[in-house]
Amino acid sequence: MIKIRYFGFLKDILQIEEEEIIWDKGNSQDLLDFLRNRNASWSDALAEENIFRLVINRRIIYQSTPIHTGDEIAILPPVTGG
Amino acid sequence: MIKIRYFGFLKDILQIEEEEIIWDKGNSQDLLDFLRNRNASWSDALAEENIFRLVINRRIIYQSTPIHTGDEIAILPPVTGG
Amino acid sequence: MFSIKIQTAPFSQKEIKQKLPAHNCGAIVSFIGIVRGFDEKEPLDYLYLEHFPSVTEQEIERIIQLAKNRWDIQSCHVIHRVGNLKIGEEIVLVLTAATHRKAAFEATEFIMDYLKSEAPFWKKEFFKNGQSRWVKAKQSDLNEKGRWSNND
Amino acid sequence: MFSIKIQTAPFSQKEIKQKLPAHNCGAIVSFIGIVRGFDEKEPLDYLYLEHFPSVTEQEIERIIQLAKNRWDIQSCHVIHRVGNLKIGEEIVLVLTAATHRKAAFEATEFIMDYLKSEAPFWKKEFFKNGQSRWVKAKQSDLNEKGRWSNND
Repeated sequence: MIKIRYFGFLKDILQIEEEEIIWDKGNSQDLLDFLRNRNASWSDALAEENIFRLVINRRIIYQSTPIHTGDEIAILPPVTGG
Repeated sequence: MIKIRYFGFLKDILQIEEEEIIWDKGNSQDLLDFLRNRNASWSDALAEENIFRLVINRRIIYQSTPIHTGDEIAILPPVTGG
Repeated sequence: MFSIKIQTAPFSQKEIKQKLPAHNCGAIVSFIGIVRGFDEKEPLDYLYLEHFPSVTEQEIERIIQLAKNRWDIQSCHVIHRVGNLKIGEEIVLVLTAATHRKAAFEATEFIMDYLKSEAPFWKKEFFKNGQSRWVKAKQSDLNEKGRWSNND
Repeated sequence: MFSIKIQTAPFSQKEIKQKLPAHNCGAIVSFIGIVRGFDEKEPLDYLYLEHFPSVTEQEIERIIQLAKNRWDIQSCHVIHRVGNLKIGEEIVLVLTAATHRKAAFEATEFIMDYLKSEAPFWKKEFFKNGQSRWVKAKQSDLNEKGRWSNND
């Protein structure tokens, strides 16, 4: 199992804050592809321009990174702080 | 008569804070030339690079300006505030 | 000295100034960001600020480190508020102390530019008419960050 | 709102912040200059700051006006201390409020650069060994002012 957390408008548009799914192997790009394939609204919500960064186990990743069982992944939309 | 005021290091080097002199006519450049002609230490102290600006009646002047009896002139060395 | 705080409570700048090292710092620059009320046609009631605990602090630490690599700064304090904020309330404080003023100015501006485009905060606007919406990221903020890679 | 104060007493930044207009200003940038103690080999005891009353205020007003012509700033407050100042004491405060942060940052830095090279203040250093001397104007301050005429 892996845990996926959603932030900002993604949480609202997908109507989900976090979920746990079974994940055997694959990297962060595979995970995004898997989520986008759920249906059209997932595919739209997780479009390239709506994703600022992925975070694995509280570490921001800057390139596609392997995901393992037990990992916590967070999907961050573009930030608007300050 | 005109009044001349000295500021910053000019006051110390010339050992004068203010003075009154008789001045019939001439502009600010004439006044500087007159003061520089007093002796070598005045000439050195009032060298071009030691004068930031002249002030006539509390107004900074940016070019040579006529000086009249009753005027207050101030000689400002380069500033070092802030 | 460097500190990062994420909090719901208002901050006092005085409290921060007391933390500053006295040893030979000649310049203190501070930036305070405030909730504006009239950006849109619809009057704003309040802002809600979400963040990603621990990742936020990590990112701000990284941003401060980038600034330290680039300018000779002696201390830097960042406070960012989260939760509900009304119009006129202070959102963010960045305070930088350095020996020389140019370093303090540039580092503070750099930290703000990066904070706006890199730190995981998200604003949601709640309007007086009961509607709400997430704020969209601004291209201008990305541009302002971008200039730090072209300069010098 | 704009204000200029020349005073011997210490200033409180809080006092100034209370003066700021709440109407839609999104950014406040402040600069504080502090007396440094270890610039020279000889340890400093205190600084004496002389100025030219009324001409100083006039010049600072002119500098603020130059900044207002250039940036959209909503308020600006300048306090400059004169008289005897010890190491670690605050000399000058410039505080600028604007709708956007870039204007607030640039206007504050501009005002400081001009203030340092145009306003009639003169510093005299008094050292612990009993000696004293007037501070020489720095070329670097003139350079920093100069960049505002080449930019944009």
